[in-house]
Amino acid sequence: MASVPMHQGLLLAGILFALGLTGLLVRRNVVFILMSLEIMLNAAGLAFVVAGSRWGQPDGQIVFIFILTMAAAEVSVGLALVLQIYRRFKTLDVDAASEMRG
Amino acid sequence: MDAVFYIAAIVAIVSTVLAITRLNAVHALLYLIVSLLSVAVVFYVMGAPFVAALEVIVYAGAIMVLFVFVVMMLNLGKAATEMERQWQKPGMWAGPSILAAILIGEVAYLLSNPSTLAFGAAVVEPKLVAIQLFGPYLIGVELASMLLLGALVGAYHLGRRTQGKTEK
Amino acid sequence: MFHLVWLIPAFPIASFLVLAIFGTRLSKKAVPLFGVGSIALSAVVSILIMFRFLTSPPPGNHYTQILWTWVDVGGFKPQIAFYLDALSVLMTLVVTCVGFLIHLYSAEFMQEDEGYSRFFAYMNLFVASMCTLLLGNNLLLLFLGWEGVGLCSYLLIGFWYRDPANGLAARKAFIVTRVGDTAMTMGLFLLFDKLGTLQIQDLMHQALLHWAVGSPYAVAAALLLLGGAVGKSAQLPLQTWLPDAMAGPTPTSALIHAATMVTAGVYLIARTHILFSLAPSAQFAVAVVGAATLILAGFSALTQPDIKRILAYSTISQIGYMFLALGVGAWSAALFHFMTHAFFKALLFLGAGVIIESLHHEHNIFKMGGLRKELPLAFWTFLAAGCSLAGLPLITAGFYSKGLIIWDTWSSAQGSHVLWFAAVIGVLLTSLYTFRLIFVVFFGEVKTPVHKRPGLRMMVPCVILAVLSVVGGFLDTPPFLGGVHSFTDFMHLALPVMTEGPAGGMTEILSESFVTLAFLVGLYLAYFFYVQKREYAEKLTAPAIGKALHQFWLSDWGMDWLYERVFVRPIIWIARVDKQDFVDNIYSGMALLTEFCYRGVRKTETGRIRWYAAGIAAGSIIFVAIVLFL
Amino acid sequence: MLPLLIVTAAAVVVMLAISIKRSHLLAVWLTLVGLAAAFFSLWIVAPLTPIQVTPLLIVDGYALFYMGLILAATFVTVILAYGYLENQSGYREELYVLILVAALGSVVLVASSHFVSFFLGLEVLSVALYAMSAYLCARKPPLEAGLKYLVLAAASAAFLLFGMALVYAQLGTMQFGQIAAMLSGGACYSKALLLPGIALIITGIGFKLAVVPFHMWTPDVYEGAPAPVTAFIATVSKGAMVALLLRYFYETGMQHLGSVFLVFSIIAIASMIAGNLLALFQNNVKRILAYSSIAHLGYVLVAFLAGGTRAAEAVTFYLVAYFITTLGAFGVVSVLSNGERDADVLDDYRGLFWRRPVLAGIFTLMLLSLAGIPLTAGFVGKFFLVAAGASSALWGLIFTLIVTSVIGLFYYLRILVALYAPPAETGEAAPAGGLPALSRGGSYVLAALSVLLVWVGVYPAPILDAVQRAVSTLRLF
Repeated sequence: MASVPMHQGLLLAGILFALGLTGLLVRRNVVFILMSLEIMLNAAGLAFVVAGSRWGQPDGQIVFIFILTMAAAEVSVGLALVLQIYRRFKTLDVDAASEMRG
Repeated sequence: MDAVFYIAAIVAIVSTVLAITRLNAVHALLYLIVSLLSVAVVFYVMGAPFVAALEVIVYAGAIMVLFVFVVMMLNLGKAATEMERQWQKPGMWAGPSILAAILIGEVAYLLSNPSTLAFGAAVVEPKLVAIQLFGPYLIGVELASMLLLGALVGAYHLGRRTQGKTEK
Repeated sequence: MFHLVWLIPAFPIASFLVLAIFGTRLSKKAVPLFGVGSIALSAVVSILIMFRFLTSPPPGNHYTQILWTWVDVGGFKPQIAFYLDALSVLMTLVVTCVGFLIHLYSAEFMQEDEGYSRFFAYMNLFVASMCTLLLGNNLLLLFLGWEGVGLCSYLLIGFWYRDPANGLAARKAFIVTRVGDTAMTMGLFLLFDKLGTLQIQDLMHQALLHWAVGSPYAVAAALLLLGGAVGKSAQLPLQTWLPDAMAGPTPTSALIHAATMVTAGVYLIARTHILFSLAPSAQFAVAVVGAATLILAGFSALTQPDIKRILAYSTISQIGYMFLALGVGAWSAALFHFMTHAFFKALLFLGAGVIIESLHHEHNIFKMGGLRKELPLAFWTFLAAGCSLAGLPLITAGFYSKGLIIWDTWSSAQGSHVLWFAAVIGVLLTSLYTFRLIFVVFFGEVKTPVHKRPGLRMMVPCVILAVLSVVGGFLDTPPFLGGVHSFTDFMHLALPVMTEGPAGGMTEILSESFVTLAFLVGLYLAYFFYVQKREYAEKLTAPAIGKALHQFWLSDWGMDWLYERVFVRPIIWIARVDKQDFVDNIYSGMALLTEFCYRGVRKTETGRIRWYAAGIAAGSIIFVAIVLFL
Repeated sequence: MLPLLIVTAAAVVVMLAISIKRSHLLAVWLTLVGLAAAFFSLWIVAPLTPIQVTPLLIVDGYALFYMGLILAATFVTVILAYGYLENQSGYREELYVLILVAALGSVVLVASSHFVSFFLGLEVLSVALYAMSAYLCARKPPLEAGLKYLVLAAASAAFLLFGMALVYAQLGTMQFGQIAAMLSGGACYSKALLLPGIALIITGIGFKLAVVPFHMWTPDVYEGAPAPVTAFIATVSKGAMVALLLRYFYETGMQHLGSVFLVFSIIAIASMIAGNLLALFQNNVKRILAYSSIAHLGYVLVAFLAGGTRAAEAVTFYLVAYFITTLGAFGVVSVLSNGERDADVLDDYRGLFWRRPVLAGIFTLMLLSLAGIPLTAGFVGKFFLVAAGASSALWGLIFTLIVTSVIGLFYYLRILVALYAPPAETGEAAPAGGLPALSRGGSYVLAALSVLLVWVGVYPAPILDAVQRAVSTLRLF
């Protein structure tokens, strides 16, 4: 039913991935950083679904499910950490969490 | 159907751009949800209805709600937006944007390869996915459960408000 | 039985570990239990092995115990393996037995010292290293033991580390022997490079196959090994560290700097005797070094006032005899002298320790006197050892071993009359300085009162060693005195028989008579100057020339002075002049560059997550670009 | 499969035990028993190997060897953690659940033969590690470490996944064996997607291995995380990743692709140089060890690039030595740490010899081994690395290895000098009897590790045999 070449799907994934990466590199707010990570993971999942669709296999979708699980796990730990950090550092600025260096 | 794909793709890209540039966290989250929904549409177009549904339910539903929840808890209001405005100087976008541009360029380059890769294009039914998932990938499912267990314990430990100072 | 050989180093090593880790927590009683007990066990094992070796020798008269291969990479596969033959069995036996006696002695001698357990830990490590040196079947293991004993020697000389002078002496010993070790390492590399193995027996076999007599490689390798031996055995020109090494506790001097470690050089040359026989010029160098050392050290010993330094020079001189014997190919004679020397020299040091202890740590012999009546047992044992050292004819071990060397020096095909003459002069000197020491210390009037008498644990080893110093010689006697050859026969299981040369008008009995004569002359001179006419001795040093000579000998022929001028000062001078050196700039430049790079790369560790993520992203993108476009 | 099941069961049991009754000791014992049982089950499983368990996992001799290594290292970590946490306030028991989960992830990694098990194993390990690094969340450094680790690990996981997706898009399979078959099958596969995919996978692997340029998190996380957790990150997570790297690349033969080889060479050289340079004037012992671990992984890559059985043996042996040494070094840091902060500043070690001679001796041993001084395990390991590199004539890499090792000596000696420096004559010089007792378990473990270190250094044959047998089951491309 679809006749979109795989290129287009992968290109979309790539663009989303790059956008997520940009967000990760630019934003200072921890919540935004976590969101950017979600975008990147979602893009990777999209790439898998595209690839699986190319081969007509369910494997790509299965990997997507696992990525979904993993994203959920990351986010839950990440957000718990954000709460803790907000309590200790009184800010959400990641650059505040750079006491260790050198 | 092609048109649906392209529209969904453009919506996804635009809403993602907006998501990462918004200053207000809740606005950003809403854009992100839009982005995820359009990706779900893309999934559907590519013959993966099952994950399209999952994308909507789990990603756009559960995970984003978790975000909203935390944002609410932290009570990021106007002050935070103001703070974001100070943090976000236009110059900061330059470097990362270049990196991202190179990355997109690379993706585009490698996809411009003449060996055309067409979709197999058959719809992969949820039933098939399920059979595979609980067949060869059974161990994967179990591992995913351990992954969630680890996350659960970790989040529980880290999220605890008072570190048991009374202990011992 | 032979497979127990690994226990010989294993016992002391185990005890070392126990003492090193739990030493401070062990009671004063438990420390010697480990320290002495482990050596006793080693001694028992080596006695058993010796016994077995005599009663039912292994096939081919040697036995190899391969414990394991250390690493095996591209032909380089040093093994942890022990090799038993007459040579290593004998030396191990002497080292463990004499070592045991000295440990027993130390148990009392060091009792009051705060570093009691530390002392035994070092001593045990030393015995373990020494046994590894002796038993190792390849040069790498031998070198490990070699460095191990060097390390222990360093630690023990500087044992009382709070006195900076001791630390200096330790450092001197370490650095001077290191000069020799460097030569030896080069020798090892040369051998491995040319012959492709480090296993000693293989190596000797390969050398015989590939190298003709006098081949330059053989000479070079032999000379480099000789360099190592000279350093370790304190022979000319690297002897200067040994007298200073007397800064260590007296049992250390007895064990390391008299009986065992300093003979490692002798062992090394005997072990690689095939190499030396392929390099006659190197072997001749051994003989010359030995002869020159024994004379020079004899003169130096004459003038020393410090009892331990006298003994130190005497040790240098006696090892000179061993080198002389090795140099003329009298392999078994060298080993015979090694054994008797281990007995009487260890005893002399132990006796000296008794004297020093009982006189409030007095080292100067001219402040001693009349101890014959005060410390009778010490006197008699010391006398026995002294006579053995000087070579009192017929009854002492020293007479037989030294006489054998001197006769072999004449009769060997590689010997020469000049060397023989030097050796006889050496006897005279030995006799003179030995009896000078005995007369001054034990006769005359009492100068310092005795405040403490040694206990049983100190005197028993002395008595046993005294007996050995006397009867040890009867293992091998000249034909006119019974003609026993048991020692020589035993050594010939491992070492070749000496090739006899033309006797040239000399007979063994005549040679022995000369030795006797030299001994008597020395004895008489000592008696004359130090008992009858004390004032003459002082008069001798009164005139300018006498004084200068005295000073010259006292300072070890000005060796230290010479080295100071020839090596140390010029090097310091060059170093100072060279501060702005061009080459130096390269090194300091490299250091600066490194530091600069450090500052540079350190800047990358900003602590910022976003920067780190950028690093990951950039790296990833660059790598993608590389695989895409390259 | 049995070891995996036991570890999983142990994690669940410990969690249930915690929910019923909180007891530190009980949790530790349950964890240790679980790990020991899993360890010994390796022998039960051994006769059945090699066995492919679904497409995801392959349990062969190689996997079993690394499982043993990981379980043993985890065992040591748990004992260290017990002594360490006894001094801490707050809940302690959850850490053991996390450790078990992380161990499970590592064990899956070494047995993985499929992208899915690769990535799931990695994530199980990572998610547990985030929480472990930030475990002492009452202090700031652990939180910072946890956040850094989480963000960067998740980002690199995204790279890894994207790379996997590209490889999958190209080849249509995610199983290593089939990838190998396809690669050897024909040149008709255009490498357009494959190569960038591999490059992105290298990013993911490189992050876990902490090699340049994916290394920058290492010192911060090492410094911030509690010392036993650092020991775990430095050994188990890296070891599992190296095992996977060897299997994945050797079985598919990907490292022979010219540009991939180039990428790894760059990584190796940069890691050796940067790791050693960064450690030079560092004053924090944990950071020094972090930088030195970067360099050590660079050394490992040298042998990895050499390829072949010999190289796999060298790498595996080196890892054994590295595990012993690193656990020992962090063990010392761990037993010296108190309830307020970790003993990680160089000044904490100044004159340690005069206060705790045995501990200083052990630390000395570990440092000498890291520096590769003969008669320690580290020397033999490095010897094999160089030999493997030399057999493939990788002279440039070997040259870098040797030069940077010399630079490395400098900072190891700096710590040694501090250890033996005369005790500071400050006012607080009254430690007579005032020294807190060291944790007993920790001391025993350290003693055992030092014995092992010298034993492997002097008598490497048994370990080498085991390594050779393990590696022989690896199906080389």
